Amino acid sequence: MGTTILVAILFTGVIALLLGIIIGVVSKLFSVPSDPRVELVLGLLPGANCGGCGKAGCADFAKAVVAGECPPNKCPVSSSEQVSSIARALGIEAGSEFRQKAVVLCGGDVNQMKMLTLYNGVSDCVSASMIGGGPKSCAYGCLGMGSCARSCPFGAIEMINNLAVVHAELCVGCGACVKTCPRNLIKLVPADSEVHIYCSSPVKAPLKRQVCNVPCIGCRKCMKSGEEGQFEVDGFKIKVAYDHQPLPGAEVVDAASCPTGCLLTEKQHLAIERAEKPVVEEEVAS
Amino acid sequence: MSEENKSAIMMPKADDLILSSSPHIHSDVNVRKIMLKVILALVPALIASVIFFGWDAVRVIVITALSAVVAEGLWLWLAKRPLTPLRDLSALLTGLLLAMNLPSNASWWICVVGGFLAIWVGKQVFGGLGHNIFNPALVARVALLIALPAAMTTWTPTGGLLEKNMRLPSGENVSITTVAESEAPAVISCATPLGEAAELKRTPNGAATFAPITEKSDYVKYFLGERLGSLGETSCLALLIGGIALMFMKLIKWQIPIFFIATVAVFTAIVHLCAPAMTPPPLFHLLTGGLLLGAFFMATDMVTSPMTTGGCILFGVGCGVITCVIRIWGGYPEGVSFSILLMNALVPLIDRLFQLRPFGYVRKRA
Amino acid sequence: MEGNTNYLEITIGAVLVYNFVLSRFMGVCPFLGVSKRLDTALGMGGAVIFVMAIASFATSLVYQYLTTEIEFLGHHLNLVFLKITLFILIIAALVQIVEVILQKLSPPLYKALGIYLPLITTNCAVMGAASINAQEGRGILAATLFGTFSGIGFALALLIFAGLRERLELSQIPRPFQGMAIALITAGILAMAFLGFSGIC
Amino acid sequence: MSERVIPPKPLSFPGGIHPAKDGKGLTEHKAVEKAPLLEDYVVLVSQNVGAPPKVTVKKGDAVKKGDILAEAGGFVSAALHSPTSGVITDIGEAPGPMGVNVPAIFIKADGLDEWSDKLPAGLNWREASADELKSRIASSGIVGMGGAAFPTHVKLSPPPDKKIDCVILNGAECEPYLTADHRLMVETPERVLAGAAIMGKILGVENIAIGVELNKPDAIAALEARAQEYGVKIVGLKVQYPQGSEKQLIYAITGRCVPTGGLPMDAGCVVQNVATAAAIYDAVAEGHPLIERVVTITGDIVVNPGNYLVRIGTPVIKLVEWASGVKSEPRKLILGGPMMGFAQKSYNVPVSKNTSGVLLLGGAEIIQYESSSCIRCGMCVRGCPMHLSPGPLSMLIENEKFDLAGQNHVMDCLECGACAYACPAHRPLVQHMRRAKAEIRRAGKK
Repeated sequence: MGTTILVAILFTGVIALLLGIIIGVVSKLFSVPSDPRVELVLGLLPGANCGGCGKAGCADFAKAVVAGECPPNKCPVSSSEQVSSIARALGIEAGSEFRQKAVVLCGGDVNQMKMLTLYNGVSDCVSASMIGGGPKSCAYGCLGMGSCARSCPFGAIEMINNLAVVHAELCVGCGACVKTCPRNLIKLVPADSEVHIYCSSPVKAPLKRQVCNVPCIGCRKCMKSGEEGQFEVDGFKIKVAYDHQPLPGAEVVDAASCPTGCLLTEKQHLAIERAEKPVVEEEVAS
Repeated sequence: MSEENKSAIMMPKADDLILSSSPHIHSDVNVRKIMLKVILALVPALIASVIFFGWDAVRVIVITALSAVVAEGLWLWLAKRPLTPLRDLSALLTGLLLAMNLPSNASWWICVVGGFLAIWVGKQVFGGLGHNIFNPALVARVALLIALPAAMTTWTPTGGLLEKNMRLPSGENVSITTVAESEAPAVISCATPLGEAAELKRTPNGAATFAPITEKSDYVKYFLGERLGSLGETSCLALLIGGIALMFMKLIKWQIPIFFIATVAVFTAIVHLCAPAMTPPPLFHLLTGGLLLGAFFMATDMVTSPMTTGGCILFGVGCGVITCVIRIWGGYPEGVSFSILLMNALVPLIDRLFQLRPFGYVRKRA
Repeated sequence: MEGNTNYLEITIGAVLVYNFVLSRFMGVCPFLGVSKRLDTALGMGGAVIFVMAIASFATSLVYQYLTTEIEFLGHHLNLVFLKITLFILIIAALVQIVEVILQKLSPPLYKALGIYLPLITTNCAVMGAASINAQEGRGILAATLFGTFSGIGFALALLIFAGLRERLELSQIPRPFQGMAIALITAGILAMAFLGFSGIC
Repeated sequence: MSERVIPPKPLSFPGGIHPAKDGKGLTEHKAVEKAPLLEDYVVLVSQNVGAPPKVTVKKGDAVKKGDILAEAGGFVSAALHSPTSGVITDIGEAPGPMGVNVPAIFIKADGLDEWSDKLPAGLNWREASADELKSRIASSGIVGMGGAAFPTHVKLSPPPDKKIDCVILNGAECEPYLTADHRLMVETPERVLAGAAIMGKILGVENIAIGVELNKPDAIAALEARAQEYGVKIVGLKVQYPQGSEKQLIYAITGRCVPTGGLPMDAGCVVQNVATAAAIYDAVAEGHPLIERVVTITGDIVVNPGNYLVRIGTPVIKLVEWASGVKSEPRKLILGGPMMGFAQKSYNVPVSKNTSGVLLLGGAEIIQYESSSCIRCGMCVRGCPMHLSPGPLSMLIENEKFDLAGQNHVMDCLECGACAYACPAHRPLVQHMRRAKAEIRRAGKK
C-alpha cells in the first residue's frame, strides 16, 4: 500500500516535472514583454470604453498613461478620486483637473420650430439631414431624431419634444455625442457653466425669426447685462465666452430678460422643455 | 397669363409636402403579396391532402394554421407591439407548411403545440419575420418529431374522400371505404414508403431487396399521392404544380429546389448502383417522403436561404447530400427536415463564402 | 475492413453524430463564450483541435502505462486510479503551452480569446475526449484520431454558431431574449438539427 | 469597342430593374415650349460640383442676358451667367435643391431680355482648335446637365496618363417620367450631334457613340438621320434602369468595366449627357453661355404636363403654373426623376443647371417607407447594378456597423434606387446607403 502511494507520487511528480520543464522552455522561447502596470491602470479605469479620452477604449488609454503619453485626468469619466488613485499607483502627477460637459445649443423643439414637412425615412439625424435638410424649418437646428441620445454611453441625453437635451448631472463630458450631430450643435463646455445661449444658427435675425420662436437675434441685451467679456458676438448671434471667468450665472439671465428666450440656465431650459410634465428634478445641475 | 386664368387653375399649397429619400416610386410587390402567392401555390397540395386523407386533413390544416396565427397575434399582444405584422400572412403560411408536415391523425393538441412552437420558438424570439435563422415550420416539425416520435410517425390510413386502397407494410391491401365505416378507428400503424424501405433494408436480399415497393405501379401511386405520410408528402403532382408556379413567378430561387432534387437523384443513383441493397433507386427517393415539399416550399424560404446564386446552389447541394446521408445511413427514415434545418444554420457562412464582388471590382494592391 | 469501419465511426461519429457540443453537451462554456465573432471562433476552434489532439495523444500514451501493471521493488502496482489526476495535469500543461505560444504568435487572437483560452483547461470536451478514450480502451492512434476529430466537431459547431450569432447581432431580438438567451435557444435548435445524424454510426 | 455599331440585340448590363410604370407617355410627345419671361429670377450661386463660383456682381448692378454673375472659383468650378437682362435686387439666400438655404442672386428682369454685348462670337467648330473649344466651354459655365453637375471642361481635360479613346453620350434617359432629353434629341438632333463631335475633337477621339434606350425610336431615328455627317454612332440600348448610369452605360456600349472607385476615364471613356452636348454646341456655335435648359414638368396630377425650355433660376412654382396647375393636392415635389430625384419642401426652389425634371406626386402615388425587417428575398441583390447586397448592408447600417458596411463595398453604391424600388418590405435602402457613405466619409476625414 505504502509503495503504491510512493510510486503514485513519484510517477505524478516526474510527469509534472517534465511538463514544468517543457512549459518553462516554451515560455522562454515565446516570451512577450508586458507591463503589469497597464493591467493595474485598466482595473482602475471605469471601463466604459467611451473614447472620450481620444484613445480607442480604456485599454488603449491605460497603455498611454503608463507610457506617460497622457495624464490620467484625460479620462473624462473617472472621478477625481479615481484619477488620483491611478496617479498614486503609478507615482505620477494627476494633472490639473478640467472637467467638461456637453450641451446642445438649440432650443427649437417642435413647439418652437415649425415642422415644415412630413418626414418618411430612417430615424437618424445623419440620414434625415441628407433628405432635404430634415423636416424642421431651421436648417441649423436640432433634427430631433436622437442620434446623439443613442450614442451616449451614459444615457445623459434625453429627447424631449423632438429636441435633444443634456442632463448635466449625468454627462461626463466624454464627447461621444459631439461627433454624431450632423448639425454640430453639441459643444463641450466647462462643467461649471450654467447659462447658455440655445441657438446655433448663423443666419440673419429676420430669417431666423421666420423659422423659429426662440432664436438668438443678436440684440446684445445679454452682453449689456452681463460682465464685460462674458459674452461675445459671433456673426449674427451672441455666444457665451466659455473660457472667460467668471461664467455668467442665473442673475444675468434675469437681468437680460432675453427677448426671444434663448438665453437660459440649464435648469430653466429643462423646465421649459418639460413644460407639459411636472418638473421633478429640482437639484438639476447642482 | 391673365388673372382669371390664374384663379381658374388649382395651384398646390405650399405646406404638407412629404420628405423622403429617393426612389419615389416603388414596384407593386410587398411581403403580403409574396406570402399570398406562396400560399396559393400550396393550394394544390392542400387540396390533394384533403382528397387523400379526408376531413382529418382539413382538421389538421385548420387547427395548425389557426394556432400559428393566434400564436403570432398573442405574442405581438404580449410584447405590446402593433398587430400589423399579422397582415403579411407569414404566420398563416408557416401554419400551413407545418400542417403539411404533420400526419393526418395528429391530435389537435399536437397541432396547437406545433403552431406555437413554430411561431414563438422558431420565429418571434429571433425578432419576427426576417430575423429567424431557421425555418419556423421545420423547427416545430423537428421538435415534435423528436419529442413525440410515436405520434408523429403513426400513419393511420383513415379514408380519404376518394375510396381507395392503401397498402400495408406486409404488402397486403386493406380496403377502406369511408371513415364512418370503421366505427372504432383502430389505429392501424402503417409505414410510409420510406419507412417500408428502412424495414426492408433489415432483410437484405440483394438487388431484389426493395422490389415490393418499387414496381412501376407503385411509382404511379407515389406520383399521384396514393401513399401514406404527412399531409404534404402525398401528391408529387400537386407539389410540382405549386413548385413550378413559384419558380415561374420567380418567388423562389430556382437553384435551390433544382440542385436539391438533382443532388438526391445523383447521390442515391450512385449508392444504388454500387450497392442495390443499400437503398432503393433514385426515382423512389424523388417521389417519396417530403423531398418535393421540402425542396419547393421549405428550403426555399427566403428568410432562411442564401441570397446569392452560388450560395443557393451550394445550399441545394448541401440539403441533398445531408438528406441522402440520413435516409441511407441514418436512424431516421426521412432526412429532409433535418437537412434543411442544418443548412439553414450554415446560411451565414455560405453567404460569407459567396460574397458578391461589386461591378468592376479590382482587388486592391497590397 | 473491420478496423476501417471502426476508424470511420471514430471520425465521422465524433464530428457529426456524437458532436461534443451539440449532442454530448460538453464544452458549452467556450462554445457560448467565444462564438461572437467568426474570426475568434476560428482561432478558438484551431486551439481546441490542437489541444484535443495533443491531449488525447498524451493521455492515451500515459494511460497505456497506467493500465499495464507495474512491478516496482517486487510489488505489483495498479495506478489506474491516477487517471483523472494525470489527465488534468497534462491538459493544464498543454493549455499553458498553447497560451504562451499564442500570445507570441497572434496577440489579437490571444486578446480576443481572453479568459476562454486558459479555460480550455476546464473545457470538459478535452477531458471528455481523454476519458472516453480511456473508457473505450482505444489505442494511441485511435485515441489521437478521436481527439482530433472531436476537436474538429467542436470547431465546426463553433464556426456554425459564430456565423449564426453574427447574424443574430443584427436582428431585432426582443429584449428579454437578447444575449445569452437567444444564443442558447439557437444552440438548442442546432442540437435538434444535429440529432438528425443519430443512428449513422 | 470600335466594331460595335448598333448591335442586333439591345445592349445592357447585368442587374437593374424594369420600372412597371415609366410615366413617359405623359410628356414624350409634347414639343418643347419656350417659357415666357418672368419678372424675377433666383440664380443659385453654387450649381456645380466642386468649388462654388465667386460672385462678381453686387446689389443694384444692371446686367444683360448672358453677363457673368459669378466666376469659376477654381479649376473644378463653373461660371454663372445672368438668365436675362435686369437688375440685381439682392444677393442672399434661397431654398436650394438639397432642402437647406444656399446663397443665391436675385434678379429683377427689365423685360427687354437683351443679350449682353460682351458675349464672344460664334466659332466654326470644325475649324477652331481644341484649346479654343475647351476654353469656350469653360467660360460658358457648362456642367453635366444629367444630374451630377460636374463641370464639363474638367471632364474634357483628362490627365495625360489616361488615354481616352471613346466619347459616349448618354441619351438613355432611364429615369421614368422624364422626357427632356428625349424631346431634345427628337427636336434638335443636330445640336446634340454637333456637341458630340466637338467633344470628340477636343479629346481627339474618333469613337463617338450616343446611347439611347429603345423606347425612344423617334429619337434614334432623328439622330441617325444625321449621324453620318458628324461621325457619330447611335447605339440602341435595352430599356432597363439604370441604363443611364455612367458605369452601366460604358459597359453596355463598350463592354468595359470601370474599376470600382474609378472614373469613366479609367476605362478610356468620357460620358456626357445629351443636354450637355447641346449646350456645348450653343456655347461654341452661338457664343451663348448656359442660361436655359429643357425641363420636364410632369406627374399624373399635373393638369397639362409638358417640356419647357426655361431659364436657369426659374422658381419651380412657375413651371407648375405653366402646366396649368394640379388636379389634386401634391404630396411630394421632386426635382429630377422619381428614382434619384430629391424631394423638396418648398415650391420656391429654382431650376438649376442640372434640373432635368420637376415631378409632382399625389397622395395615391406616394410610397411609404417602413421600418420593417429585411426578409432576405434577394430582390435588391438581383436589382443592384453594382452587384452589392443592399439588404444585408442595410442591416449592418441599421446597427451602425459602418466599418463592416465599408468592407462590403457600400462606397460603390450608386444610390440609383433599384434596390429600394424592388424591396417588398419597403425598406428605405437608399437612405441607409447614403447614411453609411456619409458616415464613412466623415470618419475618413478625421
